[in-house]
Amino acid sequence: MSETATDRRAERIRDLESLLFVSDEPVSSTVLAQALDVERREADDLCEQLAKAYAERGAGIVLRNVAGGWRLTTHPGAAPVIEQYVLASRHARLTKAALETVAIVAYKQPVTRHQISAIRGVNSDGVLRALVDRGLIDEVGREDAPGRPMLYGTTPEFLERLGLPSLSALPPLAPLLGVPDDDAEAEASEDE
Amino acid sequence: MSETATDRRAERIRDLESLLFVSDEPVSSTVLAQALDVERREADDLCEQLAKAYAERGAGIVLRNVAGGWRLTTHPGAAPVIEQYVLASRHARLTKAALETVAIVAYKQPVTRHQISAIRGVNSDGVLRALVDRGLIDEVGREDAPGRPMLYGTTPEFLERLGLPSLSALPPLAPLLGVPDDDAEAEASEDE
Amino acid sequence: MSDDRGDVSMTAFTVELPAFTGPFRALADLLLDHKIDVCDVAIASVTDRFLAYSKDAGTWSLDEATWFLAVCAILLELKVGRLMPRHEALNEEDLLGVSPDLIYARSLELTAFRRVAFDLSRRFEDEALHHSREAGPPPEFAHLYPDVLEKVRPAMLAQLAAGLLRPPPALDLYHVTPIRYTMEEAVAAVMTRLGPGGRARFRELVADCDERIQVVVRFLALLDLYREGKVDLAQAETFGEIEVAWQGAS
Repeated sequence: MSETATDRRAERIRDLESLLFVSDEPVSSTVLAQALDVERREADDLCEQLAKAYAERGAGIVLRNVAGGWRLTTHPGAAPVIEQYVLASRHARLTKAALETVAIVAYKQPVTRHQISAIRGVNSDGVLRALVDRGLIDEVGREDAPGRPMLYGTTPEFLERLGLPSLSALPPLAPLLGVPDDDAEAEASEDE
Repeated sequence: MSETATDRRAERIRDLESLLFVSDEPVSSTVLAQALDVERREADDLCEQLAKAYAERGAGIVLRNVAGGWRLTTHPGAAPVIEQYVLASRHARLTKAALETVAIVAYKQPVTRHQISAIRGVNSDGVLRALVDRGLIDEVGREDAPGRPMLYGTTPEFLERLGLPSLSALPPLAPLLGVPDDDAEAEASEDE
Repeated sequence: MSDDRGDVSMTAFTVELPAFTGPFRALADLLLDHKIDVCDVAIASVTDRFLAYSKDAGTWSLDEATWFLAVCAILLELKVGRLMPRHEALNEEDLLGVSPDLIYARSLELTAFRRVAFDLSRRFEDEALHHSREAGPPPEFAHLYPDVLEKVRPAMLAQLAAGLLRPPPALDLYHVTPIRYTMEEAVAAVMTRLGPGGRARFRELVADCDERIQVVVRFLALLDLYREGKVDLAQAETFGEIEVAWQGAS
């Protein structure tokens, strides 16, 4: 009886850890409670237990309660190693998720948060907020639709950083979509 | 002295965990070794130790060697909770034709579109392009033959999506060929 | 001796195509070896050229004409097999006259790939339960890279956007005019018009066709039925009426 309860608690902590791991923003205890199917208070308890476990074993991950909820981050002691790794990384400094999101906004603007998530197939709220924080995209108005959702577009800074004079200087998408490619166009014009 | 060594190892595991946490792709042991200032072999050892620690405490995070590097992912048992939380499962299922084609590319690479069609007995152009769009296979060069047909191979993402460390970890095809065929035996004995 | 003469003449017969320029015999070898995609070759223009060549040469060798026709027939069959959707049963080795052993080996190979594909699908599914973290370094490290677009090129964004916005590929027939007629339909139409034990002229079998491509598909269906021994074809004179007679079991 008690063993089953312990097992269930262990399983919930496991699920909690997974959930916090994939999240790119603080998760409120309300959301955690809903996802784990527990009371809000228990969600906070579970977080505290997990945070304590990390601290006790001197883990590279720490769990913090910050504004807006619970968030995993790296141990401050590991900062020098992380900084070196991040700076040495040959990859673009934006994550794949961020690059995908900024690409969609660039080509589909003005676009809603919901449209972006639908195109990417994953919730993009956190990534969107990070891009706004970075000044690459911004709120540009509200859609004339029920709920009047916020519309997003790229900023002048985005163009400046890319070295583009205007949005029309973005490479055209049509040839990459494969539909009317160069060959097809050539053939079409021959037919005329 | 011994205590200091243990402390240092614990610190390295902490740094390793932090580093893997911030990375959005598999990290090779070469890169890890450089970041942690250890031998490559020790980097692998540390990863194995961390992976074991996760497994033993039934953590929500697992550490595995996939697509040529070490990568943290969530525990499969937490998948239902995660999938509910992150909107939708990202990857649509592959059709039978797509699976068959990606299998042929995996084992026969580099391979031309035409060779694939010849093995499958049906035109495979559409399915091949869909697999390229999904990032599972890619153009890897051109055959040195008339017409210089495009050659296809699998991508690192393919290995990642399969959770395999490298192509050599694919299950061997030979036993599945069943009936021993004379040519294969002749070739095998020539090799000896 | 006559064989040799045929060879010499066929070597002299050259073609000029986007995919290949040179002796037709060499082209045929490359096609049959799968070194060149049969879909990249316009067989009609090869045929036109052959007729012109034969006329110019002034002499007709039965051997070379037969060889040419046989090769063209095989190429057409291969091409139909490649272009027609859902014609799964086509076995290219049958057409190429390769040994039954090789056909058997080829079918074993495909079976092996199918089994491996099943194994891969299970691995894909198991692996889909693992989720990775895409968020990158936490905001504490944002100061490290003030210009996040430093290594980003516009072309890279275009590629990403295209990958996400591209419509899912439909049935792929990009290299041919859209074919709205299927072999199944055409076979059914031919059989209906013939009826069991019936006879008809080809002209009658295609009387209801609106487009040339529909006639072509129906003709291919007829060839398919002929290959399966279900119909017999007879043509008394060149460009004369083709008589079709049902030979099927029922």
